[in-house]
Amino acid sequence: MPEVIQRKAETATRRPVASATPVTRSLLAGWREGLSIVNLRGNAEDTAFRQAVESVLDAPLPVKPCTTGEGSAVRVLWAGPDDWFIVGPKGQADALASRLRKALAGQHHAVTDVSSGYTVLHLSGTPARDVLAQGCPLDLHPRAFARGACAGSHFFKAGVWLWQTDDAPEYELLVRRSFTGYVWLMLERATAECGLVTRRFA
Amino acid sequence: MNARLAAGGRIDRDRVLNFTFNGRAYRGHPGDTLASALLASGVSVVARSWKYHRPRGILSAGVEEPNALVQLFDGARTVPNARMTEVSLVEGLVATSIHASPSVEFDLKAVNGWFSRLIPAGFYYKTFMASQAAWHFFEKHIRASSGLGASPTVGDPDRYEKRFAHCDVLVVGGGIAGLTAALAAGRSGARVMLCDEQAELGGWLLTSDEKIDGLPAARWVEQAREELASLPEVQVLPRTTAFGYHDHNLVTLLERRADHLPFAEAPVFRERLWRLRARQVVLATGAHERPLVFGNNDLPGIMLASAVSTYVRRYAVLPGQRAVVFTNNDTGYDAALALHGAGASVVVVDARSEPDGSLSQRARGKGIEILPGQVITEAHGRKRVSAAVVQQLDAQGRLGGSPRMLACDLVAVSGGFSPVIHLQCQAGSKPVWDDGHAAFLPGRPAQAESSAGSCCGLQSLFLCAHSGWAAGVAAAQAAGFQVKPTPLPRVADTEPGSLRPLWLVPHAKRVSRAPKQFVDLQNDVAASDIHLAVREGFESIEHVKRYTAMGFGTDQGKTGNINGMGIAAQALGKSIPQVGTTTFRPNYTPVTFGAVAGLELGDAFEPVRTTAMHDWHLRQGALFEDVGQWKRPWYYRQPGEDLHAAVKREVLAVRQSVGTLDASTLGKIDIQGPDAATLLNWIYSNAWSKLEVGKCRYGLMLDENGMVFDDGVTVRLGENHFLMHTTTGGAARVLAWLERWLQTEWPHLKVFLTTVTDHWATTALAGPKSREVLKKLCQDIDFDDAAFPFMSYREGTVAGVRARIMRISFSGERSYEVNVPAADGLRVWEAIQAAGAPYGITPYGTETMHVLRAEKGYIIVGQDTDGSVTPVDLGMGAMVAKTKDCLGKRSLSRSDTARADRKQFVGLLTDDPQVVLEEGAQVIDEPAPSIPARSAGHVTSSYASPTLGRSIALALVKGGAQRMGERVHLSMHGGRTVTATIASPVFFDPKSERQNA
Amino acid sequence: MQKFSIWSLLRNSVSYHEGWQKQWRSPEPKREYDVVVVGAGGHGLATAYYLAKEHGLRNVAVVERGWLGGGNTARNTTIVRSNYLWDEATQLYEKSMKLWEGLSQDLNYNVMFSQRGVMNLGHSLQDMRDIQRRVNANRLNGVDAEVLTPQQIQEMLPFINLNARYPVLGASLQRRAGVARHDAVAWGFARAADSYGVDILQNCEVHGIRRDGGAVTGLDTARGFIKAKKVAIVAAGHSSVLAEMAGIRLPLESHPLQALVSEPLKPIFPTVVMSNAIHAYISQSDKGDLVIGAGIDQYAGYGQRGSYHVIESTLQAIVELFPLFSRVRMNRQWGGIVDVSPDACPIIGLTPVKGLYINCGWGTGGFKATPGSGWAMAHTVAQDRPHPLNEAFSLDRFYNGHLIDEHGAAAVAH
Amino acid sequence: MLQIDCPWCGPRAESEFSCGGEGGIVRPPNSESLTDAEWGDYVFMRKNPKGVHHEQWRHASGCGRWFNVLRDTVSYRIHATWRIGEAMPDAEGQAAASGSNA
Ligand SMILES: Cc1cc2nc3c(=O)[nH]c(=O)nc-3n(C[C@H](O)[C@H](O)[C@H](O)COP(=O)(O)OP(=O)(O)OC[C@H]3O[C@@H](n4cnc5c(N)ncnc54)[C@H](O)[C@@H]3O)c2cc1C
Ligand SMILES: NC(=O)c1ccc[n+]([C@@H]2O[C@H](COP(=O)([O-])OP(=O)(O)OC[C@H]3O[C@@H](n4cnc5c(N)ncnc54)[C@H](O)[C@@H]3O)[C@@H](O)[C@H]2O)c1
Ligand SMILES: Cc1cc2nc3c(=O)[nH]c(=O)nc-3n(C[C@H](O)[C@H](O)[C@H](O)COP(=O)(O)O)c2cc1C
Ligand SMILES: [Zn+2]
Repeated sequence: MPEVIQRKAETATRRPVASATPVTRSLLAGWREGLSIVNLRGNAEDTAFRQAVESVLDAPLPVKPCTTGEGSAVRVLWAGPDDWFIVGPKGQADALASRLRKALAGQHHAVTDVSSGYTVLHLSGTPARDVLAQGCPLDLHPRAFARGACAGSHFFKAGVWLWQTDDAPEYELLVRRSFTGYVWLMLERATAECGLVTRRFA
Repeated sequence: MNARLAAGGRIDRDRVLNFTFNGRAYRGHPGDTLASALLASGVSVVARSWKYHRPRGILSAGVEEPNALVQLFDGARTVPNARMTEVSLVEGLVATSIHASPSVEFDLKAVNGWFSRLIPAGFYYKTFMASQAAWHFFEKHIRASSGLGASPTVGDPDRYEKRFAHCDVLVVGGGIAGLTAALAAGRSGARVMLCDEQAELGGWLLTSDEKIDGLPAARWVEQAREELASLPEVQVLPRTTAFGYHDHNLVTLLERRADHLPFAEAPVFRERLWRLRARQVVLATGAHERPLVFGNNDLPGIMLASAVSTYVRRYAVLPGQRAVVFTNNDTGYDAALALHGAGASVVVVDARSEPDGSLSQRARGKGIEILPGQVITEAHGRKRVSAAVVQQLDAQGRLGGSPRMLACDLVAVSGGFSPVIHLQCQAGSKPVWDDGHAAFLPGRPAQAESSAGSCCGLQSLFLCAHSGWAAGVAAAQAAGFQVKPTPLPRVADTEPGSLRPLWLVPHAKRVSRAPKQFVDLQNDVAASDIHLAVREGFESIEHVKRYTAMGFGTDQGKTGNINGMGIAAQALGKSIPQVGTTTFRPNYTPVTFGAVAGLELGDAFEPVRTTAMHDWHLRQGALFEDVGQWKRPWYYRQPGEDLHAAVKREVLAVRQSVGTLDASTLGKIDIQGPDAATLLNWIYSNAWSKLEVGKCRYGLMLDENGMVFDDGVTVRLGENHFLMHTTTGGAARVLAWLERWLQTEWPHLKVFLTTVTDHWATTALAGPKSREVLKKLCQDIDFDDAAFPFMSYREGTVAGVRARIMRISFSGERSYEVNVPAADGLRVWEAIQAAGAPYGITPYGTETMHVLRAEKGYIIVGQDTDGSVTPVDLGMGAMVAKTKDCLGKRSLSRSDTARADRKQFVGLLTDDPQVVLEEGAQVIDEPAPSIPARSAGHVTSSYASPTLGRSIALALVKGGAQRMGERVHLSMHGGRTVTATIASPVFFDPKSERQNA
Repeated sequence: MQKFSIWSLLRNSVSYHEGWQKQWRSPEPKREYDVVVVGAGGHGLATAYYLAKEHGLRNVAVVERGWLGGGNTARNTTIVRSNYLWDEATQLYEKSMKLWEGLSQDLNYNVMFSQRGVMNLGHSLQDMRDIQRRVNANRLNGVDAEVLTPQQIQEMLPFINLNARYPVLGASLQRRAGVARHDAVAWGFARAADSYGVDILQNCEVHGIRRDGGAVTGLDTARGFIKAKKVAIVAAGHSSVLAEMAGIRLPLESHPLQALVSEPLKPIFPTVVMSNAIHAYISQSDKGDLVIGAGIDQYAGYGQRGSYHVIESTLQAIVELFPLFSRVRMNRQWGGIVDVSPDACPIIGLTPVKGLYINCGWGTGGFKATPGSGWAMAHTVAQDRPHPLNEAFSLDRFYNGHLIDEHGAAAVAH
Repeated sequence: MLQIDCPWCGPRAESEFSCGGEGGIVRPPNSESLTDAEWGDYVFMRKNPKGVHHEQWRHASGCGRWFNVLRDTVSYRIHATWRIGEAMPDAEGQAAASGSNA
């Protein structure tokens, strides 16, 4: 058994650090702290289920694959025929989850708080598409993927859920916490030519 | 000698570029390739051949070049085997001939030429085989003289980008056919990409002296380029090679972005590799001219006719003063016209008895001398062609009349054209032979692809323009776009004329005795080698290829293969279509490894996954172990400690007081629904229905072959709610496994699975004092053993954070696993460290965890099991519920799996307590067995146990369960054997009083 | 058979090599054979050769759908080693290794078996445990094997990057292992078998296997019906297709396995390196090209080609371990069809059909076994019972559970 | 890199999927009463056809669904994809594909 594994010093977890004033033509990337993220499972065919959920969320429950539902407070991402991510403002996961559970009592469903399990990254700026295209096989051309669309795919070797929030274009990425450092590293490498500007978002 | 013409060409004469070749300084201009610049400087020998070290010159003006390979640049940025004809000249460029010792002008290995008769194709299969030793001796020398360029010796300072891309229409090739296709498709509004491997668009148009829309061809190219640039959905990529056509219309492109620029101007990414998914693909890849095969046809100064035209018109270089054009078709005359126009003396030797076609007419008009029905049987010259031997060839292909010598310094050869059908064939289409063109043409498309231009065998600019246009329109429509009628470019039609197929020019002597008639210049394959292969029974063209190495080179036989097939067909008495082609494979031209690898190297080679506490571990001097993609603390090294000292300290801390382990990496699956318990009953070997809410249970997962593949503790959070723990490495596999059974086999089960691995940060507190520490941080849980017994679960608040606490143990000590949302993970971990300080709380890593569990005889799946171990083998037969079926259960009763003498999980105690067995040591029954000896098992885990003050080991031993107390021998690395006694795997606290109490 | 030697080479060079004879005939099929071997890959040809040489059976044919040696024999990265994990496997591969060591002489054909050593890298603590276990097991089986420290690896390969994402913690080394000239192996066996009168029938695809009651009677082929007392299926990637003709089910999946070569380079890579953990297998051929084996494609495929992203991850692994090759260029890629079995071990033995024998399941690693496999198969066919060396590799093991799981040692087992 | 039409998400790159091999294999309910031969046949024996093949794939980094695929193992052409539980849609080569999935 070897005594010491790595000659190379281990690096600390990669985290974005807000950088200086934005440079146009660079990728603007940032992270959104502590959002509430709840995973919802249930039968989309069941109107009772849909109504219960929509009443709680005050947002349409997307049943069409790869679409999102915009509500006053939350955004709902289709993640599978019986699978959704609900993304809302900081600190509301518990309340949201318990209200959903109450509303869905008696129906077969699952509500799971995964707020700490994921990080939401924000990407925008002219090079956004080209940078994503370096690691993600989705066709993000406006004709194929526009505001309101979402998709599960991968960015290099990390699974991501990705949706478009503006035609500018502007995207958000749902990344598993333990992969965030890796995704960040790949963003840094992929933007070596166009430049990377980072900031923290509300 | 300066061969640069006073006027013309697409070079920028106002700017001079300095470069060196083989250490000598030369000058050229922007627009030059390394090849054109050297020709302009009168250099003719640029390389030595692979096997015979014969002097070689520049044959072509493009990617098909077999000879002119150089070592490009030097130092860390050196590139082996670069083709001069593709290298754009850049200031300060350094190039060196490869494979010539000491120099191309004087190569000692040229002696190989003299005994070339000793080393025909495949000679090495026939000799050097007296013995293995003899072969290894000869092999050294064969290897020493093998290879072409030299690998860099250090890492690559450059970086490479890769992209996924999508488009409606991809057009490959920017000649007339590709340009018209791109224009037609582009105007429809489709997403179009046009790529061409050359430095500028235009292909043959950059050489042609014809007119399009009344403009000189090259000017028209400008115009087309401007229009394409103006179309928003069209993207044009010069210097970009489509090198692979893969399934489902995936085309891979390599864009070369840097090497042609001065270093200071080069972009960050040297090359960009495109993985392009195209709805429709138009292949307008042109055609490569074939040389003619005659004696000494490899001499410098013998050049493809199209290349001669290109050097004269595109690069303003006159490659020779006294030229002979040797052709079997009309296009050769284009070279004659170009040379004549540039003031060289020209004679055309035309194998056809009645030359026809527009170009030959023009040549006649210009009074160029033509020798119809004649051929060059042999060339003369030492380092450059000095004369050609010309003779009559009658209709039956027999030589007649008396040979006559034509003095010359240039022979331009045209043997007809081989359409570039590589990509069509890679896409799956079977090439079809066409006698008229004497060429293989693209067959029925196998994917959403079409061909246009000279790669379909078309010759006239007129027809190529039309076919390109039609292909562009059709592709756009197939991709669902309307095409408004717009005028086509106007081009005068021309008469292509006939072609006289000529695979091997006859020689007075038999092929085996004639001067070498080369087919594959790069691999020194001559007609005689092909005849030899056929003579020896290599009848398939694939055999001929592998016996002679024809087409194996970096040019993949672009100029040689068809001639070779023709010659093989003649030798076999078959037709060329009967013989067929070899398989076309990527890459069309070679592709940089680094570009294929892209950015995913070093830290980015694979995701590095870290827990919420990772940086804390770093600060505490932890060394890390890779477990799957995770980094887990291996042990925390304190000044002066080695692994063993640190582990000893950590273990004793846990046994005597309290320690903490970051267990966040364990897989966690949230399982909800009325049928959750039923699912667990299927997935785990033991029974779950009766587990009380708030209780934990350990489970074993079997594959259908009955072998243990994962294990872990699952908690019942509620009647219909479980939380499953998997091994760190197994998390993804287990989730996929569960989902598969749920979705495909038991869709009727009402269960939802959600992965929560990353949501929870887990601190395991282990040791007699763990409860005291936890009590200080958590007031809302009753930690009394009666209220919170072993294998149970409570929720409460730890350091102000809602936590899930499981009282389970992998160490044999009283132990609590505290789970909090990862966002609070570090805070809670630090609070626990603070609270534990009075007890000397000690963070411990995976190594200590392994020792603790081994002292207690707990298994680690993947270390103590290897995919061939059942629960019974592990002594956990009781965990296979009799009352129900489960995955893999049936396999346990198969005749062999039920055997009593399988390898079983036991403990081993060495006679000498100080000796620590080697993990992987083999169990043998007698101390010094005769080799080969059968293995009776092996050591899976082995440690010096700080707790017991002696060594302990876990092992799988044949029939071990029945052999308690027996002594066995262990053969260790270095042949040493050690004696040990088989014991229970539980070395410490067998009654488990510590963890339960 | 015309003897090959430096002297015959000299003699023939005087007559301009016009005197060489065919290395094998291309005969017309006879009406009947004692044994017909299906598949003229290395294994099939070796089977025929040893049937003739060791068991005196001369009325033997090898039928081949394409050109002999054109299957995986023509496509493999030619790594030859015998350092497997379990006794049964190690003994079989070691028998093969012993045959390799005298093969050129036995066949009078230089198969260029180059014993330059094969390294299997370890990238994790568990890799190292497995390596130590395998090395110890190899020693017991009389197979040369040693464990290398990172420093020792660096001495052999000064340019290796030990600090890779998964650092190189050590390796096992088998010095007798190496590479061989794959085509020459097929040609050498073909020539030697032919010299015993074995008919090698190319372009002779088998379309059907005729049976009478429980026993095999012959084969329907592209060149007509061929009567046969015994039939041996040695068809690698196509084994399931042939078994199906005989109504037998096999535990196989045929997957694409890809490989690639670089442009030829001056000698730089002295040994063979395999890394199962990150799927990289590399050596340098005597011609100078780097020969690189990829990981297996996830789907079944008979197309002799795979998916491009597999090539990408392979070259990522190569450049990660050997950064100096980053600017070297890839010349050609291709694929073969590997018959993968559940325990990464072959199936050699009898079938439920009398007179029908099968040799398959070598998956990603059977080239090294070519002589041993043919030798054991010949015995099995001639004696109508397995040789002790291949007894354990019967089809029965998938019913009685006696699997021999070489995945640990074999991942992608070039 | 194949392009696979996920019955939910539409055409996506192969790198988003994992292949589960032969589809339509039904686990025998009464495993205990099977002979070793019958059980071994279920666990290990595969059709492995040269031609149209009924497979199972999972959209691993997408919607996570397992689904059926009818794919030619020579041309690699995908004739059809359909959801678990649905009947195999009419598609060329369907006849050739042995067995249908419940
Ligand atoms: C890319 C790649 C790399 C590899 N690397 C290694 C390595 O480094 N080391 C190693 O040990 N192994 C390696 N292997 C595995 C090895 O090549 C095979 O296990 C081995 O060659 C199979 O034995 P074979 O030679 O008999 O198969 P093949 O050469 O495939 O012979 C089977 C023959 O059967 C013929 N056939 C099929 N169907 C019919 C029919 N109906 N009628 C008539 N004939 C038929 C085929 O045409 C073929 O010629 C590799 C394989 C591949 C594809
Ligand atoms: N005399 C000659 O050598 C010759 C050769 C070809 C065409 N022509 C003439 O040119 C006209 C036909 O033009 P065309 O458009 O059919 O052929 P073309 O040669 O003019 O154009 C083909 C273009 O495709 C490029 N190309 C080929 N494969 C490629 C790949 N894989 N990736 C990227 N680029 C690639 C080539 O570099 C070339 O620029 C006709 O008049 C024909 O007679 C003459
Ligand atoms: C060990 C080995 C080395 C090879 N070296 C080369 C090479 O140097 N050049 C080349 O063009 N092909 C090389 N090949 C690949 C063959 O050209 C061919 O692609 C392979 O045998 C598969 O056959 P196919 O492509 O005709 O289907 C090599 C193949 C093997 C197995
Ligand atoms: Zn999907």
